[in-house]
Amino acid sequence: MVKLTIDNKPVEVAEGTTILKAARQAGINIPTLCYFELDGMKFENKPGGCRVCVVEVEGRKNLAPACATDVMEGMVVHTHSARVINARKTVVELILSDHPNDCLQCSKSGDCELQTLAQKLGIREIPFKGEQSTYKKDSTLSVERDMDKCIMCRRCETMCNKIQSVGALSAVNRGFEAVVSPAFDQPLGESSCINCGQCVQVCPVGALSLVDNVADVMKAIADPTKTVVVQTAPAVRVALGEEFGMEPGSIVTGKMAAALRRLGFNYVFDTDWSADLTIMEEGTELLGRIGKVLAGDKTAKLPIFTSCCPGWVSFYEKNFPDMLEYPSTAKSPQQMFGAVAKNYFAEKIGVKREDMVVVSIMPCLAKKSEAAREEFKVNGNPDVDFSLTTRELAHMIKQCNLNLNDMPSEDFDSPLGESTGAAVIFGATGGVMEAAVRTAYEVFTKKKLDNIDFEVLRGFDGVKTATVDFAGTPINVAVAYGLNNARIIMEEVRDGNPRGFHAVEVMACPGGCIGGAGQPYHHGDSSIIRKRMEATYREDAGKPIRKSHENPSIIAIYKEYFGEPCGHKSHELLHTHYFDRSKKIEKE
Amino acid sequence: MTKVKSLADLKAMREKFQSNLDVREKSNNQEEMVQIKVAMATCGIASGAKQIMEYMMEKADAMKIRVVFTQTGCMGYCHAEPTIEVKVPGRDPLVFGHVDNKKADEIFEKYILNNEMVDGIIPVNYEVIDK
Amino acid sequence: MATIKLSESKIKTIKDICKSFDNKSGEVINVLHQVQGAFGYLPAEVQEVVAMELNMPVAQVYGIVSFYSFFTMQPKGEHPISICLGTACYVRGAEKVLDEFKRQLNINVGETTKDGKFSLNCLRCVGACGLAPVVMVGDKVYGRLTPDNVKDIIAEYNS
Amino acid sequence: MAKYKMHVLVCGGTGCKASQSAQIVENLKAVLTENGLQDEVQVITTGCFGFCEKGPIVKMMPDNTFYTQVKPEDARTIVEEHIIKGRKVTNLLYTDPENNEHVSDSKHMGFYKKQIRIALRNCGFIDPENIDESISRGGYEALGKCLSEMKPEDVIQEIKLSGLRGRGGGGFPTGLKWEIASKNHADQKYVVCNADEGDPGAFMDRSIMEGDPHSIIEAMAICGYAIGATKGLVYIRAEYPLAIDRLQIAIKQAREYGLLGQDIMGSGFDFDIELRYGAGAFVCGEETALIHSMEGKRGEPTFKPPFPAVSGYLGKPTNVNNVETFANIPVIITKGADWFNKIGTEKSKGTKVFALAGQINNVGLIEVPMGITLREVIYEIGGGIKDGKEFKAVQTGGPSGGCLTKKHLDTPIDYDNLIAAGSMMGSGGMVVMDETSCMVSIAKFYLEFTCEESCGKCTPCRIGNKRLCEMLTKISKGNGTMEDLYELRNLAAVIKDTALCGLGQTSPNPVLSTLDNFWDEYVEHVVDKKCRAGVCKSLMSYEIDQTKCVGCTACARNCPVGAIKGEKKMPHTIDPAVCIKCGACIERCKFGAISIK
Repeated sequence: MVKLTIDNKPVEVAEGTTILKAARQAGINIPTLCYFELDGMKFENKPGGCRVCVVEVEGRKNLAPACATDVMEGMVVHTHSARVINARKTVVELILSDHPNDCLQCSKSGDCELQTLAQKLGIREIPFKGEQSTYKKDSTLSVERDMDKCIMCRRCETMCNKIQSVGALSAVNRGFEAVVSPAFDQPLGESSCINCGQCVQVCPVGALSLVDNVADVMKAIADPTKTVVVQTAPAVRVALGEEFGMEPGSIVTGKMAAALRRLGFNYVFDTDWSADLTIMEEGTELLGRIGKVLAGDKTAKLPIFTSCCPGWVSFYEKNFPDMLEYPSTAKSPQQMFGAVAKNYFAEKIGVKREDMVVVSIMPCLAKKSEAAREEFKVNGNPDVDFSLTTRELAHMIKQCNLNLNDMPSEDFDSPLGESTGAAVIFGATGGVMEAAVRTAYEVFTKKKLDNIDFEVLRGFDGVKTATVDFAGTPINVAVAYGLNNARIIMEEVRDGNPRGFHAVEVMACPGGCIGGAGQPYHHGDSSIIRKRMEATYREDAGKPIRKSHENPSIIAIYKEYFGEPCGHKSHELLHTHYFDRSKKIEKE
Repeated sequence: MTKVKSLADLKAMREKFQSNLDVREKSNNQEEMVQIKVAMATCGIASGAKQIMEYMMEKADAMKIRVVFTQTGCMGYCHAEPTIEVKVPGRDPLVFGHVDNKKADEIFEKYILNNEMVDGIIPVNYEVIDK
Repeated sequence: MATIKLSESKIKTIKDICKSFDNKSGEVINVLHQVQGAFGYLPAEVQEVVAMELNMPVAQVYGIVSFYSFFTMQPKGEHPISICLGTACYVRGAEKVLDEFKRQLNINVGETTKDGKFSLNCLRCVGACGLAPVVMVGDKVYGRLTPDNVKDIIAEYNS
Repeated sequence: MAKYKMHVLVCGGTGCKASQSAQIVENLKAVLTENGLQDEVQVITTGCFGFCEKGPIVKMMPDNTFYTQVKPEDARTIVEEHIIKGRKVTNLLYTDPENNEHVSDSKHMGFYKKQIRIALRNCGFIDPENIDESISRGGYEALGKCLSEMKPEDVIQEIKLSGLRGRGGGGFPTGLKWEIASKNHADQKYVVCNADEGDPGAFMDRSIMEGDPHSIIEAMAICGYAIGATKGLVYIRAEYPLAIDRLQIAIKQAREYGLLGQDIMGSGFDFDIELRYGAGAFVCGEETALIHSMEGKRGEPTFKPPFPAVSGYLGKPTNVNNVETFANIPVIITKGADWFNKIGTEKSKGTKVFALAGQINNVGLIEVPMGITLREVIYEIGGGIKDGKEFKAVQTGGPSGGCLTKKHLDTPIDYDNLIAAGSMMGSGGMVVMDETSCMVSIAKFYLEFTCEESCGKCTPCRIGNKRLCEMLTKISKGNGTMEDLYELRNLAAVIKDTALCGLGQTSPNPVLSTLDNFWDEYVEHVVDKKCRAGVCKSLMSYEIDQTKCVGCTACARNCPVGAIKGEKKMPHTIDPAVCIKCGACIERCKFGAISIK
């Protein structure tokens, strides 16, 4: 242990602690800007670049960055001396001198860390006038970039490279011209970006933001010729409440359904329903492949990778074009829902495909790009018309003068609204695998599963592995979040799958969809993601039915429409195929 | 290729190469050394100045006397070629005429080592070349 | 993602260079030095191939190329003119010489003349401060220059 | 082997090579062969003699004649006159500016009198491409001594006792640095030589590598032995092709002799060296940035600690020293710490190499004992200010340093005194300025450099220096206010206090030191809208003295914008609205009729 004094307070902390953390332990909050950490998720960004967290350490010539300076025995630290405050203010003034003054229109206003900091320091004017950086605005289907606002905190770069290993973004140029950008300042859409949007989730300012589709949805609702159907993803219900001042981890399923109805959606359905459907298809596909491999069929590939996460799907299409037979061909729950809605349900209620608008509420930015994929369109009409994020839904609710807190609790509509606990846990890392095991086990062994809580598949480890005994047949499964973790497993599989995995779940975002880029900003507070996870498993535990194959509405639709999982009809509507989207060199 | 296998090896090597650099090393502190200027104009060369210079260089090496040898142009004593000027630290320069191997030996053994006079000194009535 | 087009021989050159460094991404700066040595500059397609060979994101390669002033994405003129703006040259009037080059060639720093003959660049100290101000045309060094000499230097390469 | 009676040393440093010294060598050899003297006279290309102002230099041995500004066509005269006839070629001799007398021996030249050459001991004396010449000057003996007679801790102790401090800028005690690296245990450690000399106007490291590459190799091996490293890396600027060549040759020769490689001199110690190339980033002189660059990344510095001695190249303990620091090591080992620490001042031992440049008579490379005064350097070694103008300031330490004035002329030069005076030692650039230098422009020059070279990682350097530079531009354009001057000082102080790396922290020094020492000149720019040096174009107007102008029309013909009007043989006038203040007219006027107001 190390003893030191911070602002005249004696503090004792473990060796190797930074001044920043020591101060926080002592209840002193030193402001930061570039610093970002997701505790327990191995995400750390501390380039020591912004210099906002500088403090005075007695006996040192220069001010020290609290985020990057380790404590030392007997250290005497001042976090708010005149020298520190002057330096900190000057540094923020410098940042503001190269930042547009358009807070009123900025999508990040109210959630912006720079704005908060400027307020905290009481900055009222900027003494420095000079050149401002200007860059081309750029947008993919999911992510908007306005680099004029970039403050070079490098969080996005760290996320894109270290955590996701996507490598779309890098710091480029140097000095005043330095900025984070794709290669050759090309549009992000032409880079290796997979639209996971985690760069947006960690951006402290409005430099990176989402493509806002609220107006499109409002327009569809206002159009009397359209039947607007909405589906809500599992992870939304455990996070939406935060936008309305509720405690993280609040479950707002019923209130959300009520709010959606009041917003004017004609049918309020649940993506959880199609998550159960996904388990039926994916589980059956898994058992089928295992059967084929056991029978010596060389064309069948194991392990099967989940394909629910669109960021992950783009990732392997771009990086592992030689391994496209590995992932499950099952569509994601969003797309399964869209396909069922625009075929089965439209037919059922007698609405033409073109007159139905399917809206999804997702914790995700990549879902926007997924919905726009050509293979998910019929004659140019997409199965899912608009994908909104949790944050957009919150804005929409606020825009319409509603307050989620005041909503009664209502149920989803039928028939695409009924779901099980297995579907709920899709929102957390390991959830899809657990749901699949619950079903696959019973289908494979024809026995009832006694304990359906697979604790080993839960929690925040980036990679989890387990062997499940399918009545004598050991099934090896792995769960990963963060695409760099996924990359390591893919490379391992390419090298012969030494650990003999049968099934692998991959989610791009930290902690799974609950940490998705479309969720309320967590500003680096990982306890928020933890609470969302706890809520997820709480919701599962409270459900009367917790296995997908026991969902009566799912049983009914197979009986009525699909016949059997992985059958002809389901292949037509519920399965997809993958494309080689890697970069190619062509000889001229 | 010869490898240096020890410090002794290296020192031996230095010894071996050192003579190559002698000319330069000496030039750095010529005031403290015996300087011998050999007149090497046409007449000097014709009467064997080159050979006498080489002989004296070997002699100096053999006697382990540090000598700076330089060539100069004609000193104006064409009648007495080969001529050399010898400057021993602390003494005035002397010019010797008709130098042959035997005379050279004498200059080294008697004049340079023991400051004994040797025949053949040409009276100092020449102009210093360096001016 | 996009398709990159490049001639077969160029692809081979890049691949050979990368291979000589065992395709290690840590050697990217050495690789870029050699590739630029071979082509004179580092256009986007070339960087793409380097990135692919070294198995690293092209954004990072570009991040490096755009960081170091020695690397350029612009083809240089047949006779690249580099004006030393080191302190010694600066205080001895290098800026005036630079202005004269700009005027005579009608281009700015970093540009190449329309006929591709000359390009103009600044550099910091070639270490010939005794000759300040100094200009390099290709590998040839011109020292103790005044604006009056500029015309003659250009003429030397224009004939 | 032929025994040469005479050696002709020709400077092959970059400066002299630029003035055709290679051609001189070729011509000398040709004329010698013509006269049958090829076995009598040896022509050697050496490293830099230092006296670049008077280059190319040719030195005749053993009679120690020093020829200056030799041209290729002088080769014949040198051979026929000096070598054959023994007559000195007087018009190639250095002329003492004091008394206009020819000086033939460098020892009697003011430029060399006060110098002590330790780091440069072999520069301009040996053929750097021949390891035998290095060995015959005692090369590798210090390494041999370390390996056979000293324990690693003895070596470190000797360096510590010598008081040697890093010559790259910061002045950190070298022995201490080695000790820290030696105490961090790891399976692999690295010795790195920082040869990314980037200060504009500094070229001492280049000269050492070009003139005496073996001393660097030897010192790196000694360091490797002391700290327990078997791998050495030289991070060298790609802009130094000659130095790269010579180092490569030297490394190859050392390997052939077994002085690099495995089991060096039978001691069981292994050491080898690789080269890594810089790519034009000044910030890579900072050791953490340098390490990132060697790893193939953007050369951005990281916060210290951890120091490279703990976690450096590839995360392993790494000791980084600059070229000049290494060049001192072998001498300290052979002659002993006690010999070394008698040179210099109490806290700064030994000598320092400076690149003397600017408005001074003797531009060149000098090595002087610590504690020498600026006056001695500028007037005795440097030969005073060019064209008899008045000394105004001397800038030391490059972009990290500051401008010192007349009042500092008698300050003994060492690390601490320079810092106290608001400048720093830096790597050894020393640029002398006369009254024609505007101090606002000089500060702006350095800030422009810093802005261009800033890595962009931290706010104070990325945006702060940009704003400083913009304020200086505003002032030099005559738009500055007194508030700007105060804000300039505050911002500079905050940058110094908060920037991430040593370069950022020192980057405001040129501004702060000029504000301190030339406050009046700043005020003049702001209040009187005047630039006394006549450098800031916006503050000048050109006028033709009607009484002096004879109407020769030279100015009007040379004006690029046609701003000058007047009849032939009648006094001309300048239209200030059109004039772009390029100065072309002044240079053309033979009658001194045009002046800047």
